[in-house]
Amino acid sequence: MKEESAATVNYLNCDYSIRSWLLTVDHKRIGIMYLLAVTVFFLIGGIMATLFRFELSTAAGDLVTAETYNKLFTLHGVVMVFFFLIPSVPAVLGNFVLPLAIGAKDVAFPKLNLLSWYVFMIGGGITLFVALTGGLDTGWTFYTPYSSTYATTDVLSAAIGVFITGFSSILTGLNFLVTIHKMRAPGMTWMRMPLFVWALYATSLIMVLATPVLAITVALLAVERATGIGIFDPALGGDPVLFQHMFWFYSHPAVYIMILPSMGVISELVATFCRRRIFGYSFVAASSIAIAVIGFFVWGHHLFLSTQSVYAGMVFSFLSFLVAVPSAVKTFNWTATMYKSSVSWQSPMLYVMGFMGLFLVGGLTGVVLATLGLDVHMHDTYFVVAHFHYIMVGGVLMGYLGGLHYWWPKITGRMYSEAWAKVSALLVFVGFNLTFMPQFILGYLGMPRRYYAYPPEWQTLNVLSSAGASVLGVGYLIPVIYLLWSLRHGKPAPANPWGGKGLEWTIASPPTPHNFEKPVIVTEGAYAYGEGGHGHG
Amino acid sequence: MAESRNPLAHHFDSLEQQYAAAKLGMWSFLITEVMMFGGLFLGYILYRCRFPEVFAQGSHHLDIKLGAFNTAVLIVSSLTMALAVHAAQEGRKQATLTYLFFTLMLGLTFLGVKVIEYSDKYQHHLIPGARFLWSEGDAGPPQLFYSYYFCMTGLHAIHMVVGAGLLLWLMALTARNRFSPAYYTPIEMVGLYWHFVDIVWIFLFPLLYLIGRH
Amino acid sequence: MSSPFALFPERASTMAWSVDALFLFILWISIFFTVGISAAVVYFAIKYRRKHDDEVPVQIEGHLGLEILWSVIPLILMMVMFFWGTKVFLQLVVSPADATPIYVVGKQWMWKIQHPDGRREINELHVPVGEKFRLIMTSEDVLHSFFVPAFRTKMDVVPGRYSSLWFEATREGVYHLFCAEYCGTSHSGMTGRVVVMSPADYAKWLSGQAPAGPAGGAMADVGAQLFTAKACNTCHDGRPGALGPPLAGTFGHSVTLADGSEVVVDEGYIRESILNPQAKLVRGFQPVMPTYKGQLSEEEILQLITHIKSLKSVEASGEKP
Amino acid sequence: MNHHIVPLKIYFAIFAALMAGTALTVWAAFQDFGEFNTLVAVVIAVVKAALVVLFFMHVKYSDKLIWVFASAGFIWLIILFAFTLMDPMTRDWLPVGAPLPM
Ligand code: HEA
Ligand code: HEA
Ligand code: HEC
Ligand code: CUA
Ligand SMILES: [Cu+2]
Repeated sequence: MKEESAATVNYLNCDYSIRSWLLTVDHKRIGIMYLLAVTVFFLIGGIMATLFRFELSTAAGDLVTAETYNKLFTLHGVVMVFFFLIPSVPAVLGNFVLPLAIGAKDVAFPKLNLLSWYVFMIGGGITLFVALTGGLDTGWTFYTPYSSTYATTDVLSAAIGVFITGFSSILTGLNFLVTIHKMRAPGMTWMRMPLFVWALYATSLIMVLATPVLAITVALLAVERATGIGIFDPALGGDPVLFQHMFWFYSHPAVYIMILPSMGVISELVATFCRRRIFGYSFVAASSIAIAVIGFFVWGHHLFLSTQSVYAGMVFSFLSFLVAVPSAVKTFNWTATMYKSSVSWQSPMLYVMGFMGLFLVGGLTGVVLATLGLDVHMHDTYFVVAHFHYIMVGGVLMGYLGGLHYWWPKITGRMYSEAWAKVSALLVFVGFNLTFMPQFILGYLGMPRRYYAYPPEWQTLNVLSSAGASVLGVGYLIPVIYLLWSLRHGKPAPANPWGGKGLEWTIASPPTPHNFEKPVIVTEGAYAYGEGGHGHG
Repeated sequence: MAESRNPLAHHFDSLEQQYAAAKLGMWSFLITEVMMFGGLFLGYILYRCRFPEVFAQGSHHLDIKLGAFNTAVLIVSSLTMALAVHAAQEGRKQATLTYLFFTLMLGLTFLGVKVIEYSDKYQHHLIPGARFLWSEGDAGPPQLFYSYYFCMTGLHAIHMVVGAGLLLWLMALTARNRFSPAYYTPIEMVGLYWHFVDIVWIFLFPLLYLIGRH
Repeated sequence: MSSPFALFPERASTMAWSVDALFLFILWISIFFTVGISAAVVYFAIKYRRKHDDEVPVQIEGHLGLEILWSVIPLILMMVMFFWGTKVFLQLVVSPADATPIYVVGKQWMWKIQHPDGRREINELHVPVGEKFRLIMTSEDVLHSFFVPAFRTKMDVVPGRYSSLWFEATREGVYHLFCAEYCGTSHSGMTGRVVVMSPADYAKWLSGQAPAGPAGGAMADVGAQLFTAKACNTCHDGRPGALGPPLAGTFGHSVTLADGSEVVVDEGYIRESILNPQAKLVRGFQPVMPTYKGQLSEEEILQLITHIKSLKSVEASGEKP
Repeated sequence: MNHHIVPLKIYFAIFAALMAGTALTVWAAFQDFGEFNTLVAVVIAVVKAALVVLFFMHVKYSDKLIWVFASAGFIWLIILFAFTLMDPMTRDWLPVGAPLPM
């Protein structure tokens, strides 16, 4: 397609008023509004992490008090999970790309989409309000009876904030499900869909099926907190472990809400930057669904030591291993896709390679934790902290950044500085490993998580970790700068800068308000690189 | 007949597609409702297995006649709701309005009875919390029963209130000729919702009111 | 206790090596896959690097045999992990019948340990080497978790329920005891030590012969050490908002009790406060101070009293006694 | 649009069945079926709910996708119940600790 002249009307320049943004029902604009919101939340969460990492660089607690420390990591967890990572890929990239990728004019329910953003902002606002009025010190897991009875912080408002935000997630999931079912362009069959769309479909299933349980769980917590009636209160015969079951029924599948969309992004990037249809397309697609479904049966691996029955522990451990198989399938297929392909070393591909390495470490240490005999020692130590940062920061965030770079020209119509992008990808990779690799060792040595002071012999490793966190922080700061810079000074982006095969690359960058000027008819599968040459390897 | 306003939104190709999307969306939403109430039922089941006698005693303080009456009220309202959809499908505006009105009245009746029941619990100090009084031994587990009783019926009642609002909205739209046999999607969707709320009560009634009566 | 560069904590129980062996097994498998796949990714990225812009590589659809291979091999490996892990787990959680019971109560933010013969310890657990013990644990308030890394064992401590954990120490030494389940402000202060002694030393300790501190220190100094060792300072740290009232400068002054009466702080009152703290409650404080009855010898109580007497508060120094 | 219009007869028949079901469950509550008391009540409720779903909510006349979605909700509910209750139900299979003092 031809490069569009600046005069063309696109979704960004069609109306400049604030009102036109705040009341927009255009999925692309809503995606951008999410982008702004989650970036702010990420910076808030990251600054908290930086603060408590500083605190941890000495063995004795001296920078902040224990109370403050507890509030910092709690809000770090809450903000990063509920307000950054869960909405990041689906609500930012998913919102922008999904309708384009299936040839639709918008999502099925555009007004609901906007409502979902407002719900998100209200929930986020309440949570930040809690941060300003004294904080929250329960840990992001809100375990009772500490949260319901003993905590003196504003658990009630925080629970309400999370409750409200849950609905944003539910609405997004519902919207995507219907969009994928009912809005595909003619010819876009299921087996022709890009893998990102498959991943979003699997994610949406989890959002719809799991999030309501979180909603009712925190609602009950709020009610117990506000009125003093007993729901989980052991003094009345209630069961604190019930709370944990209900919480993890959501929160384990929620970790797949985070990773699946990122895996979808990786599939897109591997295909484009290797110019290759993803090896074993149908297996990669099916594995997304498999992860979503099996992911519902493993939540008890967070309760191995909660005094859950030994039998339940064994069942949950077994199923946790099963859920690793589809992840393995994906990993191997991505690697195989690179074989005899044409690998471009552009920055999104660097993020892909970072993702692969870090996700592997994170996933494999997840398997370590799923092993009953080992979790006894590792549970609630820094080993767990390192595990989930490897997946959530090393995996999901890498995928998110990769995807953001990949679609940035489409979203903004500008190219960013490739050199800086490479520098930041490298910094993030190095800083990340420096931050979290020592934590595996600390964890195995026995350092419990959520500790603001620790025995002095662990200081060296902690200092390394804190140092890494600063490198990491710089690594994240650089993209913020050069991406903003590109808005004004970047080269105008062509319609298809990477040679991608998705429908989104067939239209102008940035797209027009209704996406497709001519009716779309799909005649071939995703990733139709190079005709001929259908060999077997 | 139908007003000039076009019910087809810009991003759909046909009314058929729009209807199918709405229906699937509504069902997805109902799934979330099932899971949300499910979380409540889960705790209820667990505690009921743990304290069967106490839960039976607790349920004996609930008025089975009022409960059965309310069940019947909701079933009738489900019927009138179904009839309202039926009338809308056939484009009979006046009948649609009448049935919606009956549904609304029945819903309000249900809520009225609930108010009577709640205030009775209040007078007998059966509201969990500091005022809770229980003469038959340890007051802990009975409080759990009443906590669940109020949370479950309370969440259900909130759904009824929302439903009543939706019915009013439908009546306003119907009166303004917004619907036709070609487009009555909102009525059908609210219908689905209303029936779902009825189903929840179909489970709540035996579980809360009818334990160990024999 | 361990060197700063250790990769493994000490192995001080019969289970420690079982856990480490399992860990090493999975670790090596993980390293194999991580290194293998990363190497493949980097190798492909270099080898098949795009040479010119309009390059079109051959298209490979997929390969069923490979898909099966790389699902089944990890699955088999993981089943080995599952069975091995479960075996170790059962050994860890099912305590042998001949283990001696020890009762543990967790509360914000201390471990209260009681031996069957009535001896109590706070945040400390003395055990002889080579004997099996079963900890029977519950909590007075929120969730806690009893964690001894050197023993590779841990178990949550839950209010309203007993949980248990067993171990047999194999090496003399002093080991970390942590609370591993987040339990509020001083979660990271809810630590202690497990002292594993030779049977002979243990017998000596049992008969109360073991010296409490460096022998021959001044009474107040020994008392000051005790004040920390017995966790008095976790509540009486003098900061606003602390659980217990500040003790500095109170000696010789009167305090108001919960029922409004006044009492002068003297030796007898302090003694009573330590052994039966609920008898006279200071106004504005919860009755949370644990009794130290049976854990402090008369000598130690005196040492504590001398220490408290020696504390001078800043404001009080100007006042008339 | 041509949607299936359910004959009024069916609506009234279902209504009658639901009312009968309500009477039945109240009657059953006063009978003693031993350990099956709860089961009887739940089965009656499930049948009533199924009638509402199939007829009042038109699932019987809807396409496959709606069937799948409607069932998914209930299947996932059962997953939630089964896998959570598995824990308390199997606590004494191999006790982690002594039983609760209650
Ligand atoms: C995006 C987030 C994410 C993801 C995807 C995962 C994925 C996995 N997680 Fe993780 N996890 C978290 C986020 C995540 N986790 C968080 C936040 C916590 C802590 C919560 C808290 O307490 O605060 C946690 C905690 C946690 C625990 C509890 C630890 C404890 O508290 O004691 C366990 C235990 O089983 C576990 C297991 C797993 C497993 C088995 C996977 C699997 O899905 C991983 C599968 C992937 C692979 C295995 C890699 C690819 C496979 C191959 C290359 C094949 C070769 C492999 C073999 C031969 C084994 N996780
Ligand atoms: C999506 C999730 C996510 C993300 C992205 C992160 C990001 C980071 N996390 Fe965190 N983390 C969690 C989710 C996440 N975390 C969760 C769920 C917990 C558990 C909470 C609980 O126990 O309840 C946790 C807990 C946790 C702990 C354990 C605390 C404890 O148990 O005591 C630690 C310790 O090191 C940590 C560190 C970090 C660091 C260094 C980063 C870094 O990646 C952050 C980097 C980002 C920035 C630094 C901001 C951007 C940069 C700038 C604004 C530039 C300026 C800054 C500098 C120059 C330094 N996190
Ligand atoms: C769990 C917290 C806690 C610990 C540990 C604790 N105390 Fe206390 N202490 C309190 C509280 C609360 C009070 C006030 C209420 C009361 O009298 O019971 C108190 C009161 C006292 C008093 C009376 C104070 C006054 O102003 O009159 C003395 C003396 C005292 N403690 C000494 C000690 C000594 C000595 C130790 C250690 C051997 C100790 N306490 C350990 C919480 C604690
Ligand atoms: Cu006790 Cu943490
Ligand atoms: Cu998990």
